[in-house]
Amino acid sequence: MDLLLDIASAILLLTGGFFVFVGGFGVMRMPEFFTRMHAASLTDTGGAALILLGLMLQGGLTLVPFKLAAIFLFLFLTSPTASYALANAALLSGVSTACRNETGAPLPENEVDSADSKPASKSVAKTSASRTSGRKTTAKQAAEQAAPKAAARKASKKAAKKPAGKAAKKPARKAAKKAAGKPAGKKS
Amino acid sequence: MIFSEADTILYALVIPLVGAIAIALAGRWPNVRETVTLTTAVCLAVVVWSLVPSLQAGGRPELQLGEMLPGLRIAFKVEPLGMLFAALASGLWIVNSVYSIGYMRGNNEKNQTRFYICFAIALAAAVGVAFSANLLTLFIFYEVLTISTYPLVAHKGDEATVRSARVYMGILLGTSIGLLLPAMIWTYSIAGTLDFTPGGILEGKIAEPLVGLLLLMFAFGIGKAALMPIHRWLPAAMVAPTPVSALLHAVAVVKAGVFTVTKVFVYIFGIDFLFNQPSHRLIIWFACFTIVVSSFIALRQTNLKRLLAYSTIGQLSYVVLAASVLKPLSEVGASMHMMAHAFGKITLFFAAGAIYVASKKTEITDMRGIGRRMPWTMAAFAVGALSMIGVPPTGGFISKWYILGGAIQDDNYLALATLVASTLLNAAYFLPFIFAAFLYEEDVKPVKPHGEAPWPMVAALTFTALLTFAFFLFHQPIADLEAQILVK
Amino acid sequence: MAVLGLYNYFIFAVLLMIGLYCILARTNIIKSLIGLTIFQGAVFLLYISTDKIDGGTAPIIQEGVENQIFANPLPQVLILTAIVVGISTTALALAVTVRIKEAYGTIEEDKIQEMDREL
Amino acid sequence: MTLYDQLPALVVVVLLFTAPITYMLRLHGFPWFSAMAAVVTSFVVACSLAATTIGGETIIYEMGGWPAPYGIVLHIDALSALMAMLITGASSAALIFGAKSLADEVGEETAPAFFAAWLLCTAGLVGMVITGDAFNIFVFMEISSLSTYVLISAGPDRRALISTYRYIVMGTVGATFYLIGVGFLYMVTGTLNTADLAERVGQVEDIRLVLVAAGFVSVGLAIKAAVFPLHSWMPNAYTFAPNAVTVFIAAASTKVSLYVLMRVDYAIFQNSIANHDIQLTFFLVPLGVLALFAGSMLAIYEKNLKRLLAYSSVAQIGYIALGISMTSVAGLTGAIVHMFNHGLIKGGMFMAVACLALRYRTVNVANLAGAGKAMPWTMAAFVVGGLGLIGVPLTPGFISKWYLVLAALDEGWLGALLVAIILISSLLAVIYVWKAIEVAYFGEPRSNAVPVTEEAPLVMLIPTWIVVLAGIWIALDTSVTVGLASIAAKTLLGVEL
Amino acid sequence: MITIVFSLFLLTMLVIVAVGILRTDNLFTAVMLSGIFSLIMAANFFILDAADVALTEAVIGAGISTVLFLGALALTAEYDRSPPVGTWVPLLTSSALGGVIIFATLQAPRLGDPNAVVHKHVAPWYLDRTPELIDVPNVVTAVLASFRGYDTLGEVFVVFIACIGVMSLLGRVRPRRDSIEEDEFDKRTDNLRHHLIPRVVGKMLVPFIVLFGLYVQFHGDFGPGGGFQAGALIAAGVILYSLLEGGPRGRELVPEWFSSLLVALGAFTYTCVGVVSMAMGGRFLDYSVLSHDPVHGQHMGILIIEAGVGMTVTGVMITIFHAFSRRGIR
Repeated sequence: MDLLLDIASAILLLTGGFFVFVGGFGVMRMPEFFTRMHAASLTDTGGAALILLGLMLQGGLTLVPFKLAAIFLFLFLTSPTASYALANAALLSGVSTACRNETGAPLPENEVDSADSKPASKSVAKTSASRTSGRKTTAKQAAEQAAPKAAARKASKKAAKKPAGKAAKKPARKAAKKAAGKPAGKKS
Repeated sequence: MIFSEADTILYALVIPLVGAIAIALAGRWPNVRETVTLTTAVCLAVVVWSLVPSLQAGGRPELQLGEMLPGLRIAFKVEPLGMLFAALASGLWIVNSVYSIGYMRGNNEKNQTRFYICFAIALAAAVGVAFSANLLTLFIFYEVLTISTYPLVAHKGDEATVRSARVYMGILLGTSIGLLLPAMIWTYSIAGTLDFTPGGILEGKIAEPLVGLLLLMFAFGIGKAALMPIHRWLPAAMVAPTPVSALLHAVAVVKAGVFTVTKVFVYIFGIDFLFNQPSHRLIIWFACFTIVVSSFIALRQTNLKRLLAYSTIGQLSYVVLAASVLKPLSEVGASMHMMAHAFGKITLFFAAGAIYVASKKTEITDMRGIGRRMPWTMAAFAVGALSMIGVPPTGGFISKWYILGGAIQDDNYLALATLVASTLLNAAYFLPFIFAAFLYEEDVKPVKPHGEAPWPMVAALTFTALLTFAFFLFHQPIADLEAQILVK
Repeated sequence: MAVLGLYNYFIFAVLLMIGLYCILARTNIIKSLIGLTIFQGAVFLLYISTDKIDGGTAPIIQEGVENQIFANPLPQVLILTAIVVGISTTALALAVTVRIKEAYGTIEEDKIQEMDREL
Repeated sequence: MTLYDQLPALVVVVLLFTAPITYMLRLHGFPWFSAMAAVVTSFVVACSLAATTIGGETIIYEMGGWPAPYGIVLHIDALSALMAMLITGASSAALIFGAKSLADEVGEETAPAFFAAWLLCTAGLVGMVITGDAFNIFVFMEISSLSTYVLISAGPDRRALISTYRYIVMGTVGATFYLIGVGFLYMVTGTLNTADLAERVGQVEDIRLVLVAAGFVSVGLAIKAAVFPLHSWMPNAYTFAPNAVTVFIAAASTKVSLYVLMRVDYAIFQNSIANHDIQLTFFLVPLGVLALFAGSMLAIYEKNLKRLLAYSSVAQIGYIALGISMTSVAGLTGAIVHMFNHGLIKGGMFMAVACLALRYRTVNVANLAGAGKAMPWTMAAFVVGGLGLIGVPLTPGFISKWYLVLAALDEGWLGALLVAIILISSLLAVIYVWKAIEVAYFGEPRSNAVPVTEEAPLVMLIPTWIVVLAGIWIALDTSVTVGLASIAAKTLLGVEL
Repeated sequence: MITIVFSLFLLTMLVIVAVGILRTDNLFTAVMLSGIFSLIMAANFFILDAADVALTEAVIGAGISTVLFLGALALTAEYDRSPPVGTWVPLLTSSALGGVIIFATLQAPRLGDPNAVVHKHVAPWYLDRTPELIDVPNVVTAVLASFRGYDTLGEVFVVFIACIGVMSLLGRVRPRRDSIEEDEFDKRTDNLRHHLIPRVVGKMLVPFIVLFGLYVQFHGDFGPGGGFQAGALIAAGVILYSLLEGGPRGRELVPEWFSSLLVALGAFTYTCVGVVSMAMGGRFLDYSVLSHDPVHGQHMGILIIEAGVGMTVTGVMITIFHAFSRRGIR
C-alpha cells in the first residue's frame, strides 16, 4: 500500500518539478515582458500545487498533510493574484510589448520603440522571477512602485518622440493594443 | 606678633587675594580703589616683615595646606632666600602702588581696575613662590604668576601689544610646561619627593651625564630667569605700561625666576653634590654668555625701556652665575645681588616712566639736556645707573663684591673676566646718556614745556634711590640672614 | 571533505568583503545602506554556523523523544537580538535619508559634500 | 534583597523605566523634567556605588537570578563606578544646563521623543559600563549609539543630517566589528561572561583566532571611540548636534568605548595572550601620537569653535590611548584620571560655547570678537577650561599630565620620547586656546555684527561654573578621582591593592 | 550529508545575489534583490537548525526591511546612481578584511563538529536545566526570555529608540516638498484603488495573517516563535491592509496614537515585570519570585514579557510604516 503511495507521490513531485523547470526556462526564452510573465506565473501555481500534493501523500495520517493543505490553499489564492497585479501594473505603466530576440538585442524594425523599453522590462522580469508566497505583499508593493518608473520613462519617451509627432500624444493603452497585434508575427 | 607663624604665612597669601576682590568691588570709585590697593600693600608688607625676626633667630615657620597628589602636599616653609624675596616683593609693591597711581592718573589709561586686580594676584603668586616648601607648590604659583601678568602685559589691547603679549605668554608657558614640568616630574620619580631640603634631595640618586641634562632642563625650564636663548619675552614685555615693567623687572617676575633657579641649585641639587659634578660648569658658560651678549645688545639700543630690559637680562645672569659658582660667598652674593638689582632697576624704570609721562619721550637720542628740566628724576636715574655698574656708595657694589669674592674662592677665572668686562660695558651704555642729559643743551623740544613728573612718581623715585644707599650701609644683617643657607 | 566544513566561514568572509565594498565604494546613500544590511547579515551567518551540530535539530524539547541531540540555542538568541538591532538601525538610517533628500534634494554623498563645501 | 543590594541594577533600570513614560506624556515641559529627575536619581545611585567600591571590592549582581556564565552578570568595580558617575553626572549637568538652549533648538513637538532618546542614551552608556557580559556590551552599545544618532539628528542645521548619516554608517560598522570579535571569542571559548572569558582564553591552544578577535574588537572600539584615523565622524557630529547634546556626548560617549577597550584588553587578553602588552603598545602608541599631533594641528587651523573643540577632543583621546598603551599602574591611572578630567574640562568648555551660541547665534571664532567684555563670566569659564586643556596647575589637566609623564618616564628611552610628544602637543594646545582667547578679549567686534550686551542666562551660567569649580576642586583634592583610578588600575592589572 | 549539499547551494546563491546587488545600478532592483538575499539567508538558517532565527529573518529581513526600503525609495524617488567613486581604497580595505578572516578561520572548529568548545561549555547546561528550571519546550525562547532576559530588554529598547528616532525625524509636518510633482504622487497612490482583484484577495488574507501572528506570539514557548516574529507578522498584516486601502484608511484601522501607545506600553510592561520581581525580593527580571512556585513564575514572566515585546514590535513597525507613507501624501 505505501509502495503505491510512494510511487504516486514520486510521480507528482517529478511533474511538479518539471512544471517549475519549464516555467524557469520559459522566463529565459520568452521575447518580451508579458509572455515571460505568463510563463512564470502559470507554472508557478501549478508546479507548487503538484509538489504540495506529492508531499501530502508522503505525510501519512499525521497533522502534516493538513498543514500542507493550508499552505496549498494560501498559495492557490495568492499566487494568481500576484501575477494578475503584476501584469495589471505593467500594462498600466505602459511596459511596451515590443519583441526582442533571446539575446535581448532589439529586432530591427522597431528600434525607436524598444530603445527605452529594454531597462524597464529587464528589471521587471527579474522581479517576477522572484515570486514567493512569503513576499506576496511586496510583489503588490513592487507593482505599485513600477508605476513611478514608467511615468518618468513616459515623460522621456514623449520627449524622445517629439519629432515623431503623432505617437507622443497616445496614452499607454494605445501602445499595448499595437503590441498585441505584433507578437504573433514576431515569435521566431 | 599676636598670631602664630603658620597663620602669618596664611595671611600673607590671603591678604593680596582679598585685596584683589576688594579692588574688583571698588572698581567704580577710583579713589576708594587706590586706597584699598595701598592698604593691602602695607598690610602685606607688615605681615611679611613680621616673620623676619623669627627667621634671624634661625626659625623656619611651616604651613601644610592639603594633599594634592598622594605623597605631595601643598606646603609652605619660610627660609632665608624665600624671606628675602617676599620682603623685597611686598616692600616694593607699596612703592610701586604709589608710583602707578601717579602714572595711571597722569596717563589716564583705560581699565585700570583690571590692572590693579592682576597686580594684586601677581603679588600673591610671588609671595606663594617665595614661601613654597616644595617644587610642586612653587610650580603652581609660578604658573599663576605667568597667567596673572598676561593681562598686565597686554594692557593697551592694540595689535602690537597683543602680538608681543603672545610672545611673552608663548615663551613663558612653553618653557614652563615644556621643560620645567618634565624636569620636576623626573626629579620626583628619581628622588621620591620634591621638598626643598638643605643639602639637596638628588644626592647619589642620579648618574653623571643625566645631572647635566636635568640641570639644563631646570635652567631653561625656568623661563623667567631669562637665560639667553629664552630671553626674548623680556624685551617683548616692554609694550606694557612702566609700572608693569617695574613689577616685571624689579619686583616679582624676574625675581621669581632667579629665586627659583637659586632654590633649585641649593635645595634640590645641593651645593656640595652639584659642585663635584663637572656638568655644572655648563650653567656658568651660559650665564657668562648671556651677560656679555646682552650688554653688547644694550649698547646699540636707542629706546630707553628696551635698554633697561637688556641690562636686566645681564643682571639676572649675574645672579645665575653667582648661584652656579657654588661657593658660600657667591651664594650670599647671589641673594644680595637680587636685592641690589631690585632697588637699582626699579629706580631706573620709575625714572623712565616719569620721563615718558612728563615729556612723552622714549628714545635716548632726543633726551639730551632733560636733566635740566627734570633734575630729581635724572638724579635718581644716575644713582640707579651707578648701582647697576657697582660704584661703591650704591648697593650694587656690595653684591658684586660678594660675587667676586666667591669667584676668587673658586678661582674661576672665566667668571672673574666676565664680571669685569660687563662692569665696563654697563658703564659704557649708562654713563654717556647721563652726561648727555645733564651737560648738553636741549636740542629736541618736547611736545609742550614740562617740569618734573607728578609728585607721587618723583617721591617713589627718590625713595628707591635712597634705598640703594641704605642697602649699601646696612647690608650686614641681610648678609648674616643669607649665610644661614649654607649651614647644613 | 574537511574543507567543506569551513565553507560557511569562507562565505562569511566574502559577504563581509562585498558589504564593506558596497558601503565604501558607492556614493548613493540607499545603496550604502543595503551594503550595510549585507554586512550585518554576514555576521548573523557566522554566529548561526557555530550552532550547527551533526545530527542535531532545532532546540525544541518534545516530551516523548529521548537522547535527541539539539543545536546550540545561545547563538540563536544572540542573533535574534542582532537582527532586530539591524532592522532598527536601517529604519533610523532610512528616516535620515528621507530627511536628507528633503534638505539637500539629492542622496548622492559627493553632491551633498559639494553643496556643503559652498557654505 | 534590600534596596541597597539592588543598587547596581537600579542605576540603569531607573532610566529605562522613565523613558517610555517621558515619551508618552505630552504635557508642556514634562519630558525635560522627568528626564532630569531620572538622570539625577541615577547619578545619586552611581555615587553611592562609587562609595562602596572605593574600598576596592567588586559588586557582582546576577540578572534574573541566574549564576555567572549562564545568565548575565553586572560586574561593578572602582573603574565602572567612576565611569558611571562621569556619565550620569555629565548627563544631568548637560540637561540642567541645556533646558533653555534645547527649548530654543528642539521644538516642542519632538521634545518627548528627544528627551526619551536622551534618557536611553544615558542608560545605554551606563549599561555598557556596568555589565559583565560581552554581548550585553554590544546591545547597550547599540542602545547608546542609536539614541546618539537621534539626538544629533535633532540639530537645527541641515548638515546635522548628513553628519548623522555618516556617524550611523561608521558606528554600525564599528559595532559589527565588535560583534565579529565577540563571535570569534565565543567560538573558541564557548562563553560570553567577561570573567569566564578571561580564564578560558588562556587555555585556547590555537592562538590565531583569539588574536584576530582581539584585533576586531580593538578596531571596532577604536571607531566608536574616534581614535585618530577612524575619527572622521566625530567633528561634524559634535559641531551640528544641538549644543546641550554636544556637552553630554563630548564629556561621556567616546570615553565609554575607551573604557570597554581597556576592560577587554586588560581583563580578558592581558594574562592570556603571550606578549599582549607589546601588541597593545604597537597598536595604540602610533595611533595616540598621530591623534595628538593631527588633532592639535587641525584644531589650530579651525574656524568653527565647536569643531575646534572636537579636534582637541581627538587629541585628548590620543592622551588616553597613550595612557592605556603603557600597561603600567601609573599609566593606567593616568588614562583613567584623564578620562574623568577631560570629561569635566570639555563639558565645561562646550557649556560655555553653548552660552556664546545662544547669544551670538554663531560659533565662528572670527565673529565672537569682544565676547570677553560682553559675556565676562562665560569667557572666564572658557579660559579656565582652555587652561585645563593646556595642563596648567590648579586645573584637572595638570593631574592627568602629571601621571602620564610619570608613567612615561619609567618606559626608558621610548618613554622619554613620549614625554616630549605629550608636552609638545600641550604646547600646541596653548596655540589654539590662545587664538580663541585673543579674539574674544582683544578682538574688535565687526561693525555689521549685531552688538551682544547681556550675559548668558543665569540658569545656564550656574551649571557651567559648577562644572568649572568641580574641575578646580578635583585638581586640588585628587583623593576621590586618583583614589578610584589607582584602585581600578591595580584591579585591571591584577596587582593586589 | 544533505545539509552540506543544501548549504553549499544556498550559500553560493547568497553570494551571487549579493554581487547582483553590488553591480546593479537601478536602486529598485537592488532593494528587491536585498529582499531575496534575506529570504535565502532565512532558508540557510533553517538548514542550520535555527528555526526561530529563520522565521525572524524571513519576516523582518525579507518582509519589513524591503517595505521600509521601498517606502524610502518612493519618497526619495531616486532611480539611477552616479558612477562608483575611486574603487581602489574600498577594494583594498575589504579584501584585507576578507583575507584576515579567512586566515583566522582556517583553524576554526569545523561546521557541526560535535566536540567543538561551543557545545561543551554553556550550551549543554541550558539544554539539560531548562526542562527542570523553566519547563518550556522551546529552549531558545527560554534563554531569550529568562536566562538572558536583560539582553532582550535592551533589545526592546533598541526597537523603541528606532520608533522614537523615526518619529522625531519624520514626525513633524513636512514643508511643501518639491522633489516629486504634486499630482504625480497622488495619481500613483490612488491608482491602486482600481486594482480590484488584489484588494479583494488582500483584504481576505489580512485577518489570517494577523491570526497567524497571534498564534506565533503565544506559541513561542512550544515551537519557533515569540514576541519579535509575532509583532512583525501582525504589522505586516496591517501594512498590507494600508497598502491596499491607501494610507488614510490604514491610519483609521490602527490610529497613530494607538501604535505609539503600544510601543511605550510594551517597553513599560517589560521593565515593570523586572521592577515587580525586584519588589518581590528577587533580582531584576527574576521571574521565579513572581508566584509561589518558581516554574509557574517563570511561565508567567515569559508570557508577559513576550506580550510586551510583541506589543512594542507591532507598534514600532506600524508607526514607522505610517511615518514613511504619511510623509509622501500631501
